[in-house]
Amino acid sequence: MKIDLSITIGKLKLKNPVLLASGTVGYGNEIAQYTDLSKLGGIVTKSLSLKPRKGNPPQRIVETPSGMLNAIGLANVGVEAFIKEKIPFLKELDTTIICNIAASTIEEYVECTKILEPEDTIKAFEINVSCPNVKEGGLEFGNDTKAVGRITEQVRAVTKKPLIIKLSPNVSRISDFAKVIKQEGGDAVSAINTLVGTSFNIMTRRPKIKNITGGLSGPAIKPVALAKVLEISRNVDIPIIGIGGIMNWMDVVEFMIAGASAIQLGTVNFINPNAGVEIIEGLKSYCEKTSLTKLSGLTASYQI
Amino acid sequence: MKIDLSITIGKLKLKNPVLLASGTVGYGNEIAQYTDLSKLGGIVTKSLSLKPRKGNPPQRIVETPSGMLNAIGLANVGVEAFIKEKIPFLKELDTTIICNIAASTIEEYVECTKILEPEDTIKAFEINVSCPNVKEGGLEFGNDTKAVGRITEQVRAVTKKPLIIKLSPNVSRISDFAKVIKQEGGDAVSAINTLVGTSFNIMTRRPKIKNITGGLSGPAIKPVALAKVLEISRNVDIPIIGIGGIMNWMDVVEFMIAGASAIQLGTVNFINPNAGVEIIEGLKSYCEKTSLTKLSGLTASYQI
Amino acid sequence: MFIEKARFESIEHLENNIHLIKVYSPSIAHSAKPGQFCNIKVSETDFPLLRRPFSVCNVEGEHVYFMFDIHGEGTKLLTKKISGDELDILGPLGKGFDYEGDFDTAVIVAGGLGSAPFPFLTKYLTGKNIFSFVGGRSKNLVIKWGLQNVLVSTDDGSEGFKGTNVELFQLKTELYQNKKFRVFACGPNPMLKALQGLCIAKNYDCQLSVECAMACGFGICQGCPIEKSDGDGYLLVCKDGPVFNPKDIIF
Amino acid sequence: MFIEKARFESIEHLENNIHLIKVYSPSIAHSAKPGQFCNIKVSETDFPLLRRPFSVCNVEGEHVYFMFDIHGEGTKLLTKKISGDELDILGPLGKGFDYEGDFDTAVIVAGGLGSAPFPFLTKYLTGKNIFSFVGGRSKNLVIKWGLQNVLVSTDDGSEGFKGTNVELFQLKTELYQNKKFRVFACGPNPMLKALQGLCIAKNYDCQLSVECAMACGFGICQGCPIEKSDGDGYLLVCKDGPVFNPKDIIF
Ligand SMILES: Cc1cc2nc3c(=O)[nH]c(=O)nc-3n(C[C@H](O)[C@H](O)[C@H](O)COP(=O)(O)OP(=O)(O)OC[C@H]3O[C@@H](n4cnc5c(N)ncnc54)[C@H](O)[C@@H]3O)c2cc1C
Ligand SMILES: Cc1cc2nc3c(=O)[nH]c(=O)nc-3n(C[C@H](O)[C@H](O)[C@H](O)COP(=O)(O)OP(=O)(O)OC[C@H]3O[C@@H](n4cnc5c(N)ncnc54)[C@H](O)[C@@H]3O)c2cc1C
Ligand SMILES: Cc1cc2nc3c(=O)[nH]c(=O)nc-3n(C[C@H](O)[C@H](O)[C@H](O)COP(=O)(O)O)c2cc1C
Ligand SMILES: Cc1cc2nc3c(=O)[nH]c(=O)nc-3n(C[C@H](O)[C@H](O)[C@H](O)COP(=O)(O)O)c2cc1C
Ligand code: FES
Ligand code: FES
Repeated sequence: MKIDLSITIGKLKLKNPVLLASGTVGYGNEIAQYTDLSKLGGIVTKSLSLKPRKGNPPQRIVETPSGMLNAIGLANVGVEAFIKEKIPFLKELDTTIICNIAASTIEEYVECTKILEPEDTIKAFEINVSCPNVKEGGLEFGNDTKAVGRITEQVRAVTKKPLIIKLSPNVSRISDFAKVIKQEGGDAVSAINTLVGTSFNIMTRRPKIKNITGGLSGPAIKPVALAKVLEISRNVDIPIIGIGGIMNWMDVVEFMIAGASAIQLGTVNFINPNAGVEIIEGLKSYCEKTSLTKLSGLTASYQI
Repeated sequence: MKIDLSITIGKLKLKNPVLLASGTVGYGNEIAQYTDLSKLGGIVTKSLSLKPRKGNPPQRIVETPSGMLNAIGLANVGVEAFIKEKIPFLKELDTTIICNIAASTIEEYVECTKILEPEDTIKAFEINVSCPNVKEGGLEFGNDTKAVGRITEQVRAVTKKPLIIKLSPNVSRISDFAKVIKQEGGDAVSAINTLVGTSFNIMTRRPKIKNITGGLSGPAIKPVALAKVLEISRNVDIPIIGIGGIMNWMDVVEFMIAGASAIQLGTVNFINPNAGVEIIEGLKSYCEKTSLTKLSGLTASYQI
Repeated sequence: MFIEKARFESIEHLENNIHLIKVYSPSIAHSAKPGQFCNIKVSETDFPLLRRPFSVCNVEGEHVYFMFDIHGEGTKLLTKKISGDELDILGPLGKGFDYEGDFDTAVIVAGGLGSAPFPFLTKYLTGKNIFSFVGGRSKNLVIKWGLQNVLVSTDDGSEGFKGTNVELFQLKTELYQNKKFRVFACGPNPMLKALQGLCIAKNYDCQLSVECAMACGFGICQGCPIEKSDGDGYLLVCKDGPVFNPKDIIF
Repeated sequence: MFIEKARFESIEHLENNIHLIKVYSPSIAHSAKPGQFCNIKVSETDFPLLRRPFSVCNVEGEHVYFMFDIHGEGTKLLTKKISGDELDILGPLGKGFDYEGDFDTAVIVAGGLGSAPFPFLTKYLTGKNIFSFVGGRSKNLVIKWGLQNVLVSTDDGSEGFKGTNVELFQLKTELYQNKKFRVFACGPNPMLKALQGLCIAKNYDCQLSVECAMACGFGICQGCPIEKSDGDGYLLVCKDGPVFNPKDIIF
C-alpha cells in the first residue's frame, strides 16, 4: 500500500507531519548524531533573539511526575551568529528548517524577521509569543490578544515566508488568540508551549528552579494540549501544529484527530533522540492497518 | 517534642491542614471503611446543587500519564437529600465538615447557601466556581472576575460561616480572582480545581470521555498547582487552601512553603484512601526532624 | 474491606498465555465472595496512577488468585512481579453473585477474560449441575481454566461451535430448559447485552457481571456509572455491581 | 555516541550497600573513555520520564560497569533489573579526563559516589604513582572499590582521618609535592569548590568532574549550565564537561 504522509500548512509543504520542537533540538547538530533528520518533516530551531542571550543561571530543569520544568531563559546565539555559524550546517540537511524567534518588544520581532528573511534555508518562521521564562515580554505578550495581533500584523508585513505563531496555554480561551492571528494574516498556530509550574526543595524552602517558575512539558501536559488543539480546531479555521507531551505515534494520531495538521516533538527528544523516525514508522503502520492512504485525512477527524 | 499541627483559616480552626477534596470523598461514608476520618483536619463534601443531578453519561474517567481526566458532571443528591440523608452520618464524625456548593446561576448559589446555613454540622462553605464539566455556569463563571466577585458578595450576604471560593486554574492570572474575592469578603480561596483536558480513542476517533473534555487531576498537575498557589501568595493577602496532585507529606510541605495554610487531597484518595492519615504522620516526623514546633509556620515560608 | 499489603507468591502461565497470580492475602481470602473484585496497585511507584480492577478468580486457604492477560502497561507490570514482592490490594469490592436460593442448574456464560470470576463461583455451586459456555474470538482466546462441563464457541470457528457463546447457549436449551436454572455471565458488553435481551425476553433468572473504567472501586469517585433501566439516573458498577440483574440496567 | 539496547548482566552489592551493575554493551564499551558518562533509561515505561546520568565506572571487554547507591525512584528501579533485561543506554557522553601528557603521579580525590569514574581511570594510569583520597560523611559512605593506595577521610572520624578529603590531601603533601602530579577529582560541589580554590591558589594541575541536573545529556536542552569564570555566560556540563579545568568555571 502506498501511503502519502505529506502535509501542507498554507504554502508550507512537509514530507510528513513530524517536526522537532524549538528548544529541544538545538540547531540540529548534536541530535544528528543519533537520528536521521532527513526522514523528518522538519526541525524548528531554538528561539533566536536579536542579541545573544546567556540564559538563566542554574538550576534550569527539574523532573516532575511524567513531566519536567525548564527555565532555560532562551539561551541562544543571536541572529547574527545563527546566520554565520548555524545556517551552513542546517542548509545541508534534507529537511524543512523552521526558524523560531523570540523577543521582548514588537520591534525586536520585526527586526529579527527582517534579518532572517533573505535566508533561503529558512522555510518558515515560528514566532514564540509564549515563553514563560523571560521577564520582559514573553508570557505577557502571550496573554494579550491585542499584543499577539499586533505582532502577527507587523511580522507579516516583513516576511513572505509562512508565518506560524506559537501560542501560550496559560490563557482562558486559546481560540481567541488563533482568531486574531488568522485575521492578521498568520498562516498557522503552534499549540502549545509549556504550562507555568514550580517546585520547591522542602529542606531549603527554595524553588528548585532558580528562575522560581519554569515551563512544564512532557506527557503530563498531553491532555491539556489536546484540549487546546481541539478548542482551536472547533472554533477557528487555521492550520494547527500540535505540541505537548507526545511520546509515540499513538499520541501523534490523537493530536491529528483533535485537529493538528502537523505536530512537534519536544521533551521526548531528550529521552529518545530517534523518536521522530520511530514515530514516522508507527504512523505508516497505522495507516496500513486502518487503510488510510493519505495521513492528512486524519486532521480534525474527531467524531463528536 | 510537642508539635502543633493546628491551622486557622480566618475563623475556621482545623486540627491539622489535611482536608479531603470535594468529589473525591463522596459524603464520607464509603471512605470511612478505610481510614479514620477523625484524624483529619476535615472533609469537603461532593459539590451540591439545588436539585439532584444525575451526572454525565459514561465514560466519565480516563487515566493519563500521572493523572486522570474526569467528567462526572457534578452527580449529587441535591441539598434537600443531603440534609436528610447525609448530614446524620457527617454529624457523628469528629472532623470538620466543609460543604461544597456548585450552581448554574448566582441565585442558585445563594439559594443553596441559605438552605444549608442553619446546619450546625457544616463549619464552612466552599463555593465551586470552577467545575469544567458542566455546561451552564461552571467554567464560564470561573473565568470571569466580575462574576466571581458577584458570587462572593451575594453568598457572603447570606452566610456567617467561613466562606471559601474554589478557583479555576484555566485562567491567565489567578491572583486577580483572589483579589476580588478578598475585596468581596471571602475568607479564603481553594486552588486549584482541575485543568481542562481531553483524550481520544485512536480507532474510533471519539473522545474517550463522553463529555468530550474532562478535568485533569493527579500528580501531573502538581507543578501547575504550586505555581498558582505561589502566585496568589505573592500577590494577595488571603488564606489559601492548596490542591492539586498531592500524593504524600512531601507534597504537602511544598504546598505550604508555596503559600498554602491547608491542603486538600483529591485523586490520591482513590488509590490510597488512608493517605490523609499517613500524610499527617509524615508531617509530624518532618516537624520533628526540622525542629518545627508549629506546622503553620511553614505557610508561605518560601525563600525567594 | 481492606487495604492489604499482600505477598506475591507466584505467577503461572495457563494455556493461551493467560496469567494466573497467587498472593498471600489472608484478610481478603477470608472475606471475598464469588463475583467480587479487588483493586490492585500494580507498581510501587505512582505510575501507573490508578489501581487496576481484577475479579477474584479463586481462593484457597489464605491465598487469593487473579487471572489476566497482558492488556496494557498495568498488566505488563504485574507479570514482572516476583515471589516475595509486596502487592497492595484493596478489596474485596462490590456485590458478588447471588448463588443462594432455589436453583439446581448453574449456567455460566463467559466471554474472553470473563471466565475470571467463575473458578471461584464454581466452588460455591457444589451439588448443582453446571454448564459453562465459554467463548472467544478464536481458539487461543478461550479460557477454560477452573470451569466445569465446558462448551466452547469461537467467532472464527477455530474451536467448538462457530459463533458466540450466547448463540450456543440458545441452541443448547436441552441442557437447562427443564431445570431450575440460573445464568451467571461475565464478558464484554456486547455479549452481556445480547444475553440481557434474551434473558429478559424469556424471563430467565440471570446475573450479569459488568466491566467498566474505574478509579476508586469503592464508590467515592462516581467514575463508573451504568444507566438504570427505570430512567432514574445511574448505578455505580463498583458499588451497586459489578453483578446486576439484567432488568435493572441499560448498556 | 550510541543509543544502545544493552543487556543487563548482573548486579553486585559492594561494601556499604553500593550497587555495581554490569551490562553487555559492546558499542559503548569500545568507545568510552574515563570520566565520560552514560544517560540510562531506568524503566521500560515512560516513568520516570528522564534518563539518569551515571559515570562509566569500568569497562572489561564488551561489558560496561556502573556504580551507584539508591538515591530516589530511578536508582531504586535500577536495582530491580534482572539478568537478561534490556537496558537502554545513551553514551558515551561528555568529555572525560585528560590522562595524557607529562605527569608521573596521579592524585585522585573522590567524595561519596564521586569514586565512580575512578576504577576506569585507574586502568589508564598504569606506570604512574596513584594516591586515592577517598572521603565520606561517615565510614559507610566511603567507597574504595577499584581504587589504589587509598587514604580515607570521614567527616565524623568513624574511619581514617577526621575531616574532609581535601583537608587530608592538603596534609599529605609529602606524597606528591615533589613529583609531577595531576589531580583528578569527583564529588559533591562543596568538595570540588574547596579543591578548586586550593588548586588555583597553588597552581596545581587539576581536573574536576562536575555533577548537575540533566535532561538530555548531549547538548540539546541547555539544562546543565555551569558559569564560566571569564564572565561570558555558561558552559554545558554534559557537553563541555563533565570534566573541567578549575580555572574555567565558577561554582
Ligand atoms: C470489576 C472488574 C473486574 C475485572 N476483572 C478482570 C479480570 O479478572 N481479569 C482481567 O484480565 N481483567 C479484568 N478486568 C479488566 C482489567 O481491569 C483491565 O484489563 C486492566 O485494568 C487493564 O489495565 P492495563 O494497565 O493493562 O491496560 P491499559 O489499557 O493500559 O489501562 C489503561 C486504563 O484503562 C483501564 N482499563 C483498561 N481496560 C479496561 C477494561 N477492560 N475494563 C475496565 N478498565 C479498563 C485501566 O484500569 C486503566 O485505568 C476487570 C475490570 C473490572 C472493572
Ligand atoms: C555526569 C554525571 C555522572 C554521574 N555519575 C554517577 C555515578 O556514577 N553514580 C551515582 O550513583 N550517581 C551518579 N550521578 C548522579 C545520578 O545521576 C543521580 O544519583 C541519579 O540521577 C538519581 O536518580 P534517582 O531517580 O534515584 O533520584 P531522584 O532524586 O528521584 O531523581 C530526581 C531527578 O533529579 C536528578 N538528580 C538527582 N540527584 C542528582 C545528582 N546528584 N546529580 C544530578 N542529577 C540528579 C535525577 O537525574 C532526576 O532527574 C551522576 C550525575 C551526573 C550528572
Ligand atoms: C528545555 C526546553 C526548552 C525549550 N525552549 C523553547 C524555545 O526556545 N522556544 C520555544 O518556542 N519553545 C521552547 N520550548 C517548548 C517546546 O518547544 C514545546 O512547546 C514544549 O516543550 C511542549 O512540548 P513537549 O511536551 O513535547 O516537550 C522548550 C521546551 C523545553 C523542555
Ligand atoms: C473524580 C473527581 C470528581 C471531582 N468532583 C469535584 C466536585 O464535585 N467539586 C469540586 O469542587 N471539585 C471536584 N473535583 C476536583 C478536586 O476536588 C480537586 O480540586 C482536583 O481533583 C485536584 O486535586 P487532585 O490532583 O489532588 O485530585 C473532582 C475531582 C475528581 C478527580
Ligand atoms: S470506581 Fe469510583 S465510584 Fe466506582
Ligand atoms: S543535559 Fe541537556 S544540554 Fe546538557
